Amino acid sequence: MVAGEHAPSGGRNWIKTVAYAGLIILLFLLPLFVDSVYYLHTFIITLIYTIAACSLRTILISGQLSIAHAAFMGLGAYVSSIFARELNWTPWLTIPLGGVSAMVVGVLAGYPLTRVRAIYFSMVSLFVGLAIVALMGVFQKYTGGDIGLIGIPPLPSITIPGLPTINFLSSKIPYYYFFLLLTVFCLMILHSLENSRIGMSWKAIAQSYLVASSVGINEAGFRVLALAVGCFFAGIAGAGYAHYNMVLTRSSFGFLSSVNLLIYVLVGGTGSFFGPIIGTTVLVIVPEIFRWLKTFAPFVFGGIMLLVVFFMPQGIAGLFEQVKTKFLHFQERKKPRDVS
Amino acid sequence: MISDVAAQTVVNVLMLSSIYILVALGFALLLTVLGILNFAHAAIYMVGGYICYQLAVVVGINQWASLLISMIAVGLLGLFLERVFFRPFLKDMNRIVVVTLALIIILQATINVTVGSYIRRIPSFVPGVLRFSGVSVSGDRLATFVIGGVLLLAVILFIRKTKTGLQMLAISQDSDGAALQGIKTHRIFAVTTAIGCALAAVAGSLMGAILSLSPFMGDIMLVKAIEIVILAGIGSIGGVLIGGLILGALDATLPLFISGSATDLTGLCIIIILLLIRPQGLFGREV
Amino acid sequence: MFLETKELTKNFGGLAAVFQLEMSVREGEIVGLIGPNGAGKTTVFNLITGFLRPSGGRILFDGKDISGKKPHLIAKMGIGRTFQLAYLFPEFTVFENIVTSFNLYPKSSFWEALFKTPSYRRKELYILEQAKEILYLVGLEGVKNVLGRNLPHGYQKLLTMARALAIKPRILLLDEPIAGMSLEEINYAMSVIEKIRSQGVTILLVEHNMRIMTLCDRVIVINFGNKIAEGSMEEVRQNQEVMKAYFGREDAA
Amino acid sequence: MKPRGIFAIVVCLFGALALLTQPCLAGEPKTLKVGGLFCLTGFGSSAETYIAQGAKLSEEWINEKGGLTIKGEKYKVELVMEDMKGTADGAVAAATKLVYDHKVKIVIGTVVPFMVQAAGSVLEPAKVLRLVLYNCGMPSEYGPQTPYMFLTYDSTIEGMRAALDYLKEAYPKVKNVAYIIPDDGSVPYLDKLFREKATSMGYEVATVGKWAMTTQDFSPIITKVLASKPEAIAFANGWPQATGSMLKIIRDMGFKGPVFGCNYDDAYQIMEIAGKEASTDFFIHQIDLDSPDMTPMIKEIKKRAEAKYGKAYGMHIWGFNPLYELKQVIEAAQSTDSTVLKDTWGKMKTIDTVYGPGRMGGLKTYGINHTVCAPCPIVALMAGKVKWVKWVDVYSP
Repeated sequence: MVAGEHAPSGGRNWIKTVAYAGLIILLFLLPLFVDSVYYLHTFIITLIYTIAACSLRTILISGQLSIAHAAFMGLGAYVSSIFARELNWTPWLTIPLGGVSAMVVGVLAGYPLTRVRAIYFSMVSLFVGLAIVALMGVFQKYTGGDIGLIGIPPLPSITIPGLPTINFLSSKIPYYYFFLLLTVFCLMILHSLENSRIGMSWKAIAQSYLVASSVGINEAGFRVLALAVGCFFAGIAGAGYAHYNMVLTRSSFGFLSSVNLLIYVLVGGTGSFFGPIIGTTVLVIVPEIFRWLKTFAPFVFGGIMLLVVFFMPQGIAGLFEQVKTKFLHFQERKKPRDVS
Repeated sequence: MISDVAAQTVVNVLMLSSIYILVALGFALLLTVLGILNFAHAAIYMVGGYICYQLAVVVGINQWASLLISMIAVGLLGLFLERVFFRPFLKDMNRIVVVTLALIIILQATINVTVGSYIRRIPSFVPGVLRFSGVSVSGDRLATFVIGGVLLLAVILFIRKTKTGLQMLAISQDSDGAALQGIKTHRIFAVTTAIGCALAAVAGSLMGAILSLSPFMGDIMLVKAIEIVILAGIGSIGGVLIGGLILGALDATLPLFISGSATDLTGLCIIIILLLIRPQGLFGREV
Repeated sequence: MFLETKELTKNFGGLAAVFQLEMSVREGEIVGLIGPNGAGKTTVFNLITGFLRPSGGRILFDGKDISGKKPHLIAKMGIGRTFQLAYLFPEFTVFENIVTSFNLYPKSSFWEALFKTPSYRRKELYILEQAKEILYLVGLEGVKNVLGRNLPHGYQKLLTMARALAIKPRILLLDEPIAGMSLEEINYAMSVIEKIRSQGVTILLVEHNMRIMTLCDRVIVINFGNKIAEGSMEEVRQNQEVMKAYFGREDAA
Repeated sequence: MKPRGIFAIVVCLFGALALLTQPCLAGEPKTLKVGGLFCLTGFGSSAETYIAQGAKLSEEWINEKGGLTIKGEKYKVELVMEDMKGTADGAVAAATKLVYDHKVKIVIGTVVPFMVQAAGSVLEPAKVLRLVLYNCGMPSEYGPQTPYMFLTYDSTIEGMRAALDYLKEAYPKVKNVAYIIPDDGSVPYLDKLFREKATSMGYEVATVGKWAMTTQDFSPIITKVLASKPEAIAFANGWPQATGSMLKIIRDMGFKGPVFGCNYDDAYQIMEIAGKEASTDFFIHQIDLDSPDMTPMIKEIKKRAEAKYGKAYGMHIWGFNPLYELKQVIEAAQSTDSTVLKDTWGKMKTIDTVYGPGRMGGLKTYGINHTVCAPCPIVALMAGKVKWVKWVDVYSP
């Protein structure tokens, strides 16, 4: 047993593992059932934003509600595409580079940001995000400014001896598998971190930074670590997005986009690791289904948000917990009370 | 003519600051008393502008009267919003964020569907331009300057001098304590939201005359309002004056020296540095 | 001297909360720090544990100057503390509260935690053992899986003590450990404090409830941030200055 | 009633509304699907809603005339519109939906430059014929690398040329011009083109004022521009909010000289935003729907728009134009294959537009001759009235 994994009993864990494996296998088989390239595109976008939303939650569980996350995503995207475009580096190298650069900026911004907490942190982070986006506008020679950057190279084809060459330009299926693998990889790391001593320290800081530092948790250090991890994966997601979308505009990473990411996390539920995954899936895919509503389509997005707020206080992921508790209560009530 | 430019810039700073102050005032009020970041302020501001436009241009009644009606209508909308959307979630920061953001989306879409997104402008409230020795101010801006100043003063006096205002102040300091003292917090919250929304309607109507009306007119103003309130310090209404002046000064003078996107960056960097020196804002309480 | 303050001063905007305080604690003893409301007791605690920066003077722990260090570094040196209000991690269970507090011994690196290496698992197992021991020590094993926020007040206070023990402190600073407890709970808490001391932990405590002073080897009385008396409980009780501080009259009994 | 209850009722109402308005999926056997990419919500929707309406009118017009005849077979045109939601991501999603879900091979639409680029990143590799309404002259946006893109009407660069020609004619005393442009990445290209044209005509460029995209109040930038003492002021690509606001501030600050816009923009809207007092000595690339000097086609569209939407806007005409051109191209090529259409159109020397006869050009300016250069209408705002000026013949070599 490891810290953070005490509560559930052994049998449940086994069922959980099978469920996860089944879900992942289902996701791997998905392209067989979906022949619409457009829906595949939507799934790919969902995967990318899932990475970003989960990494945002990593920052969130350390008590830092950042409104700059899309900007860090954009940072990774632009760094990766600029290196790939101008210096002809391979995207396999520039995608991690995009992550690292977002992480470096996250750490540089993070140290001064540890001076502020709670809502003040959110507000200063908002300005940091805006400043990063403004920076993209200043270096428009490389970023293309608001008009956007095009000519970003796609992922290069992979040749594995004995297997047919995987060409990323041929269809969206290789991209889907690439992003599925990337998402599973990133989420595994984030999950592992959250369920370790580090994750517990993050949650401890969020609950009471005073108590946390009284037991020797380095508040500033762990907060910057959370930012570093979160920004790294945001950068990775952004860089992957750049090489998939092959066009970038800085308006995709502004205030409203950061807020959107936050909505994904909050609607999904902050209490569970799966919250942002569910939130992103619902909020990306459902509005796409209702695309035909045209000008009425925003009501769907807004409606989902209100539904969640009114009926699911812990987000969509919290709904399962809610149902479970209600069910348990029901069972308990049915049981005859002990007479003692 | 450097002196002309300088004089005009001073006027620009004052006028822009008064615009910002007017927009941020209602936002600051809600943040102070209810303790919520009402992102929907931007959308309410837009709705206020549209109501004023519909009354003044489509229905064709007196402009100042339509401004007044818009104020009242949006104030009532505020009562509704407070009752249905804010009150159940006041203690839950995360849910209030989602609710107010959802309201933006829904209000924007409502205006887009009903009125359409054609860009409009409310005719000038005060037509004409005031000119003196190379400096000029349009009547609308002057009116905004006066109205903004009067409203700021009125809000401060209201809070300091009236019973309701003092109760607001008490709630802003300690809402649970105030409730224990027998203050009907929900009534105060409702009144505050109504006033905040009415202020947004005034701002929206005047901006509809100075700039233009579109369903998305609030998006950038929202960021400006947040900047001002944070600079001023959460919980300080008087600080909005200084916050607005600083932001107005930055936005009105930087474009003279730096061009294009770099102005944004410079302004933001200055604000970030100010906030890192004083995280609680210039007039905020100690963190 | 084990822990001592030299001319320790803290000003809050011109107002001195602590003024040139000289006090010392020897290894192994239980010292009570008392004084009327607003005398600056909690400020002294916050200064020692690094939550406040002293305006002047020095704090020496085991011969090393620790004044102005960050709280987590001071915790690392072996100074544990509890808070006046029962601060805890409300969303963690009692057991998790204690497990989380094991941050210093043994320490795991980022990569160990990420990959859950065998050494990390070994350390975690060791921590679980230790945490269980602490649970038994303070007698919280019965409420092990209760969330912190659902815990009754008396248990919360005990939990804060248990948590402070997790950093393997050499000295424990207890801020009003029995405030708000029932008589039964007080007796139990005092027995726990005795047990902790018997394990060789020095204790410095602040308390209004004089009942606990029977535990103390020595009492230090401060008022307006300055020491006015020191000695055994009986000695202090006779002190005129103390009478004056507490009751405002010299002839009060 | 509890807030939850009220909210539940509202949700139910919307749900019912959504179900009622669901479009019926009718599939006629012989239809040519044409995609339409417009912003119906979000940034740009203020103009593009009306452009989309214009495109809808053109669809109806073609079908009323009996559709398209290709190799003896009659085709009806079906316009499938997707909302770009005012973002680049939305443009990519909408384009992907059109190409892979609706399987269209021809797309009309995209106006805002960044969405032109974003949609192009999907449409070009899929070899989809793209009829774009506007661009700002960036080489990355439009050039040899975008063989399937056609610019259906005069854009910023043509508008700028026409406007400077007209300036020379109407205000011969003007010696220097200031240029105001959004700092959106297009500055280096447009600035260069403007300087070239202006200096070749003997003008001096007083200053180039760049404004950040987040600008709310234009007073500072106008103060700066006016300090350089220009005799005329030009706006590059902009939108009515910006153009109208700037015109108002320029007049408020006492500038008396001519002011003009280079892009196709709604003069009525600009006048509404600038106010009647400020709307003087201003001219822009636009038609005047009330003028008798309009082409028969414009008059026809005006009638149709008024019948269907109550009021006609210049944007309706603009949105009508692409399908009008496409009809001719398809009939000339006798095919619906995008590559054949592209080759045929590329070889055409002239094409009729709703604005009058158009010539194909742009090889020298953009590197590809896919630009339809049609007569450029100029409308002036004089003393608070919209005044028709004239058609200026403009050609991008």
